[in-house]
Amino acid sequence: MTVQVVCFAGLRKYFGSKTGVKVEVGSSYQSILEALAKINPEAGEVLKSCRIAVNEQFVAPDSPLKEVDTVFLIPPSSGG
Amino acid sequence: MTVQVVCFAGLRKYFGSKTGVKVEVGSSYQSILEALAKINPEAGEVLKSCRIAVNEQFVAPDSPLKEVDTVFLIPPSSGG
Amino acid sequence: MKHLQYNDIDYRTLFDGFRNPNSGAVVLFSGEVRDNNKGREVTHLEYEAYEPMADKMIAEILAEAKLRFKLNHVACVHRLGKVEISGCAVVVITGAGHRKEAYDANRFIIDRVKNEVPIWKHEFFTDGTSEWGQNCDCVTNGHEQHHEHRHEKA
Amino acid sequence: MKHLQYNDIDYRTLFDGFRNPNSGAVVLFSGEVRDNNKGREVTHLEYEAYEPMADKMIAEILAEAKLRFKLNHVACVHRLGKVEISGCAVVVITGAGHRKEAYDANRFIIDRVKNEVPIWKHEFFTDGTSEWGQNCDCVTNGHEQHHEHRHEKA
Repeated sequence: MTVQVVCFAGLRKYFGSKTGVKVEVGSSYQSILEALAKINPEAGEVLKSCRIAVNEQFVAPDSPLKEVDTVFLIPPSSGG
Repeated sequence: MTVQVVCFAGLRKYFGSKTGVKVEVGSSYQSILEALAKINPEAGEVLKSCRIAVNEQFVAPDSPLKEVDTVFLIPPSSGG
Repeated sequence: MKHLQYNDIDYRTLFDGFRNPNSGAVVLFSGEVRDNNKGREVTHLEYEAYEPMADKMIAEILAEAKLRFKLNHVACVHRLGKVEISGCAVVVITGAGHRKEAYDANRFIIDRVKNEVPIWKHEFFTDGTSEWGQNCDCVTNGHEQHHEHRHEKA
Repeated sequence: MKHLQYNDIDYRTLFDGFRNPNSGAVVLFSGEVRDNNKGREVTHLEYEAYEPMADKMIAEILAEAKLRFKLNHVACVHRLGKVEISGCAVVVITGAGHRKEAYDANRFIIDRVKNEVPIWKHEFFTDGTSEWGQNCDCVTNGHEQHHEHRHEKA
């Protein structure tokens, strides 16, 4: 299936504001990060420090992917 | 000799704003506190928590009394 | 959005709202934009957020702070968009009966906001370049389920 | 007198004076008058000081804080005379490059001012009585050459 990934801040230079990735049904959220690292290997390092949010909540990377259209890729915070 | 003692805050009810006490030449600042406790035994407890200042500096209670006219009796701080 | 805004933070009005006959101590923290960072001259910053989530997370952090500490009042506002040098990027205000709670809660809140809330700083330098900031120093508790990275002390 | 005044403390103007391109963190503490203390209803306070000595001691505490912590700016003003409920009795402002120094210095200063400086609080209660306050909680270092008393935690 295809999941839309919304990117913020420093991630946009690798993937733009939004990108679609193909992942297998039944896989974990981690597989989205892996798919993105294949699309752009330069982003591999920063992807290791990113979290994924769904419905404004962080999800555990190893939890099984639910039926979602869109996930939000959250790089490390740098507010304040 | 007679030393003038300036009192602040809660001490005024025992001694007024200023009182003269007689102390022996060569004694320590502590002797001023002792003389005051004799003048008004009710102040005995609070006097134990007071410091003495001379020329806007605290003096050690056991240091020898210098030639001063006036000392300032400083009860515990309660600012802020 | 209650905790995020694109216009200047009016900390004066926020602070005046903290007058409370039960509060003996009010602490205000203002995070401001420095003209330098790690040896490089900064011209200004721009803040971006995943807005609905950031707003919700700040509200949750404040609610947790009210539970943990004995606070009468609490507020936190973070700027978005362009912030000039010496401009206020974030304000945290805490009001409590005694000063220990007001200080501790204030610091708890700003540490959590800086480390956890999806807000990002884009730094612009005098040489014309720009960079997305990293400021996680991982000093806060409640830092689990997070990310791996090399720890760089602020 | 720079650090003591009989009129209202204008913390807004003080705070605005802290804008500094080197300061990433400004912390303001405001000590305010509560309408109750140890279970008794308070109508107002009056502060008295041994003025020249208190002013000098606050200046010394600020100078020490600037040395100990990396501060760009520091200020402390204490009210004297009558202060109403919710009125500001004392303000401490600290500006530093990073927040740890600004918080730590701020707390260092207010602890020292409350514990050591010859300023006294006269509390007036709703039942018409009044009492001279005691608020030394002896938590500060540098507390030697002082006084003996029973420690009562604030």
